Amino acid sequence: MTQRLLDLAGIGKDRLHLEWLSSAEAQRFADIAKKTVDAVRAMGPLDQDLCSMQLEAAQLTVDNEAVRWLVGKELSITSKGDVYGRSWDETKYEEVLDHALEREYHNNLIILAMKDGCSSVREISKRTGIAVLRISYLLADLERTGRAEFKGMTDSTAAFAAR
Amino acid sequence: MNKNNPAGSVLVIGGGITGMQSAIDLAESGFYVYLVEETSAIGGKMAQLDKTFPTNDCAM
Amino acid sequence: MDKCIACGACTKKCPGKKPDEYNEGIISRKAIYVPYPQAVPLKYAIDPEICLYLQKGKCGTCKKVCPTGAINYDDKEEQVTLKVGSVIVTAGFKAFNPAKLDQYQHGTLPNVVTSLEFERYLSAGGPTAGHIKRPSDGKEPRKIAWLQCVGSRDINKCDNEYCSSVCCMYAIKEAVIAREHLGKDCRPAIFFMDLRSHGKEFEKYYNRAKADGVRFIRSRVHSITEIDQSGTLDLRYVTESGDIMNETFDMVVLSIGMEAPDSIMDLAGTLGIELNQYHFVKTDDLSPVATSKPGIYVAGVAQGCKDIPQSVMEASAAACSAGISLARARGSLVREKIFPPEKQITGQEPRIGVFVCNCGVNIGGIADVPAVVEYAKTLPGVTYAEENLFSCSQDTQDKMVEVIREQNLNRVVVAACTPRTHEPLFQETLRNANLNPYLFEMANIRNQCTWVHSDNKEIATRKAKNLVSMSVSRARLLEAVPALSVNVDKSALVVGGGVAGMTAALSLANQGFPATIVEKTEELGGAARDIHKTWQGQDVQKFLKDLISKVENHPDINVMINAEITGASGFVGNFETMIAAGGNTSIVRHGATIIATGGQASETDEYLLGKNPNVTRWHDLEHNPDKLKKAESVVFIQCVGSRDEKRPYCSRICCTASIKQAILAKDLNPGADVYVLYRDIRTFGDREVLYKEARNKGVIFIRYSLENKPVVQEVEGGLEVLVFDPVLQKKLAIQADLVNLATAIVPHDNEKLASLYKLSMNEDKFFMEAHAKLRPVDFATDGLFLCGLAHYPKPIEENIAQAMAAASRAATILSKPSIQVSPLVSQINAEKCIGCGLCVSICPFGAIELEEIEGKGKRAKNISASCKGCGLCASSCPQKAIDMLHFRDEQIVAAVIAAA
Amino acid sequence: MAEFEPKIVAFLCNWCAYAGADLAGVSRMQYPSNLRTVRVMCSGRVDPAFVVKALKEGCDGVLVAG
Repeated sequence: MTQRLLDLAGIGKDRLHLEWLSSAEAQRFADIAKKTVDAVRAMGPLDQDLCSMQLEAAQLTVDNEAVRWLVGKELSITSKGDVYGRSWDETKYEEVLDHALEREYHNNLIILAMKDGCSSVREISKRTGIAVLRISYLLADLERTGRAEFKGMTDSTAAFAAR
Repeated sequence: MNKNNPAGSVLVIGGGITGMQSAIDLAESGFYVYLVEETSAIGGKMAQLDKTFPTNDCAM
Repeated sequence: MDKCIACGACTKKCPGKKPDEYNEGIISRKAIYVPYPQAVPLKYAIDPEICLYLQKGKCGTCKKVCPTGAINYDDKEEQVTLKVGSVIVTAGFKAFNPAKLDQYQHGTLPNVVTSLEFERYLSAGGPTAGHIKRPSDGKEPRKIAWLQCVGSRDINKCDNEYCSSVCCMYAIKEAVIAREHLGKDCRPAIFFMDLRSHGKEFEKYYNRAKADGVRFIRSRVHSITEIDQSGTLDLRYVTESGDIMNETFDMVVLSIGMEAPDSIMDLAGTLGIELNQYHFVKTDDLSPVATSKPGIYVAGVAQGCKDIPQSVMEASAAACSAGISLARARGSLVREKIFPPEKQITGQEPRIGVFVCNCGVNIGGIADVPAVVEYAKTLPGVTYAEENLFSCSQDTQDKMVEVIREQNLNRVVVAACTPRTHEPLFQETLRNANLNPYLFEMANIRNQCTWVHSDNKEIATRKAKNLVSMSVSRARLLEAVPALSVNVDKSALVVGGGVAGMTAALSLANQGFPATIVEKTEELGGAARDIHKTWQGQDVQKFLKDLISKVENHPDINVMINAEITGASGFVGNFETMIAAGGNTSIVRHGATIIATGGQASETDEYLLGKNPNVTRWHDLEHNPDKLKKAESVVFIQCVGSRDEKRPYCSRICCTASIKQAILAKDLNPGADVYVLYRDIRTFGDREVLYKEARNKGVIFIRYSLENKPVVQEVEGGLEVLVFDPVLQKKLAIQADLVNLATAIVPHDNEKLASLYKLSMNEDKFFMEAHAKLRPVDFATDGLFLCGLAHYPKPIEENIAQAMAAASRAATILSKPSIQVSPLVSQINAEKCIGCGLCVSICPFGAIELEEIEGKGKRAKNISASCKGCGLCASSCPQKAIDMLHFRDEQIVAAVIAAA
Repeated sequence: MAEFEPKIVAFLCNWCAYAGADLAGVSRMQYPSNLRTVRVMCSGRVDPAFVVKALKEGCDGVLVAG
């Protein structure tokens, strides 16, 4: 899930490596260390100021209660079925998780962009790289949940601000 | 040393996996254990094995 | 000896050389040596046979080189007399030396190796660091052959007529692991007579190996010849259909069997215990770990060929027997270690002491230790920093205690080797210096820094500094964690009143721990009621009667029949179980629980069972042997319902039982024809004698395969059994007036019990033990133990041994007034917790439960005794309401920040 | 600047990966020194927040090994 998030944030999932090894596989540990270092070196340094906002948004997403719920419940729901007795297979469940993850991440990114002073959908899109259509769709959602508010029209462009 | 007040200690001859397990169980149950091993280290034949069946985890 | 810190300086310079027994002589070792890097005790020993100084008074370089002056040449052997209450013989075994078998030419052909040598080639710590190379030319072998029964089941070239019972399994393991190392083009083949994968999960392992491309050839190889100078070998063997085959292999592994060790002969003499004809220690089936002399017990392969799980079970059983005979003297010679009072440090400013270790040259030779010490002094919170040559040596430990007191330190960081081995040592030093042991942090600057970056000193030093700063920033936030101990209710509950349950209860009661037996049916005895004789002919019914009478008249055993468990709660040392018996429910408090719910022969509708009176099951014959007397022609069919897709496991006792009855049939009526239709005869260990005896008496063994099973049909005048005989390559029709089926052994329905005690079961519904080899009678959750058929089908002597083992494991808890439990457990912040229960479902150890708090609804509560401190709950809690003591979120994050 | 040296935080499970790393040390296997190990009792202990926090604090990569 975290790797998927790093991709979304444009940081790239290869910056996070997940490995499993037994306590006797010393050689394998050395190879994994080398492989990880080479992979990350190939990606170059993580430019802090370029993606500090993305990282901040990722942090908020990972702390979000709904996302943590979805991850926590995955095992029990895919094995025993949900409260309505429907059974879920893993791929279907992962799709729902990815979708929720993406939405939450983009919401956080938009809020941060607005806090950064952008107000119009076009400015937010330029700052965050998210498609304009997607932003306006999510902004409506954010307004409804009171995390953003419509500030009125300034020369034919709508202005929004984070609450 | 007669039957009704035995010494509270046990001599375990052989420091392989079996000897070690007996020693651990006895020590944990409050008996003093003398573990006697022929060679210069305990571990017995199992220490020479790479992996063990059926789980394939390492013998060491 | 306690000065040696195993740095290895001496062995580098030592000139003496000798074939290394640990590596089966493949490589050589020095005169001063440690058998392997992980040896315990990790101390170097001098081999007097090849040490130049001890032999000719020359050399002595090791004394010059040794940094701690640990070499003492005149350390002579000394006689020590010990007064002990009991003796346990666990002398193990000697691997068979195949030199006698000249047809395999081990020793002359380089590419013929023994299985132990192959183990050394396989292991990462071995001579070739795990890369399998042909001894002749060092190339990687493509085709490897394993030859089974080398030195076992063989009476012409050696006198080991018994089966060593483990070689089939380790051959499969070595083949599978070899394929892992060498990749998919490696072609392993195993030449065997009967494939004996009879233990728990062994059959599945065998099936997986077959599916993974390991070839199994049912034939005994006649001879091996070398066909080219690169060492490739040609094997000559006869297939079952009778044609002679030659096949070339790059390497041949001899699956050598086990023999009694040489030292056993005089050991038995001095101890006065009897050996059997194979020089293993003689025991009888119904007291499997007792030798011929009271007070002396035996366990493991010294008693007979067996695998590691069975040896470990017998080890605990022997410990239990010793425990029973010495119960009165329990705790008399054991010294309790008392620590000085602990100083309270809450609220004090962190005063951190950093001790950087040189570890001789291991760290000091690579990292600039003085620079690391200077750097440590600059870190916030550090009030004292020093360098030591060997921090783990006893004198430095004592010096550290004084420094902690003088400098009034309240946190300690040691930068040295790995906490996995040395953390307890330093924690004890802290306790000696009035500090809580958890105000301590280790920086691993040896195994994970200087040793692995030894080519670049500058980088290693910089990394060492960084690791120290990470540890210091974490140490700053460490807090005292009070020790956690739980008092123990000194009684046990045994579920199941069969032989296993009764033996366990009796073993505990005889050590002074009262036991309650819960039996579902109305009488004790379980499956043993169907057995009349053990495989060595001992009377089981008499044993069962006096076992039942001992249990019923024992003052400390409370038997509850027609009883059912309805509820269970609590944790190790403090269990509470609700039992419904005879209409009323009673609550039993106990410190340990032993599950012995047993098993039974399964029903089947195959082979006309139940439709024809002359088709019986094994225990029907035990009850009325006269059926055998009248029969002129008897057919035994093995593996009925075992080793198939529905039940991919072997029930272990059927081969021995059927062959024993076949012999009885022949004795009662020598003229009768007796047939045994089998898939693999699995008379493992000394039971092989029965198989030979049956063949000598003319019992006819016909092998069938799962694909074309035999067919039993009714014809006038009796039954007819149709079976294809692979040797004659013909279909046979046998007229039989009695067909006996060896049906699979299945566990009773344990579903309810499993959910009550949160126990896991494997897919065949047998209970899953904590670890197949090292904790075969424990459950994953502490305080719960397992024995009998509920674990896996097994003969009666193994049942008894496992029951005593379970009792011994339980005694390790019940013998203590209170037990220390790791205090590194989860801590729940009640304000943040909303009682969602996610942590309860995630926790693998059932160590969190929801507790009703009035006015606030449910809140999570930690059961500290069962909590293993893994932290899954903390990282998955949506409210971040759970934190782990000693591994708090902010402590981990502090280390991460210091790393960046 | 010489070739870029990434800084990587490694969360190693005490029983498996950390023990494997120790054994790599005992066998003197060399591997790049960019890893900074944080020992945890189980890889399950690693909260995704730690991973993001590490990247925010300036690490270039994270390894979680159980």
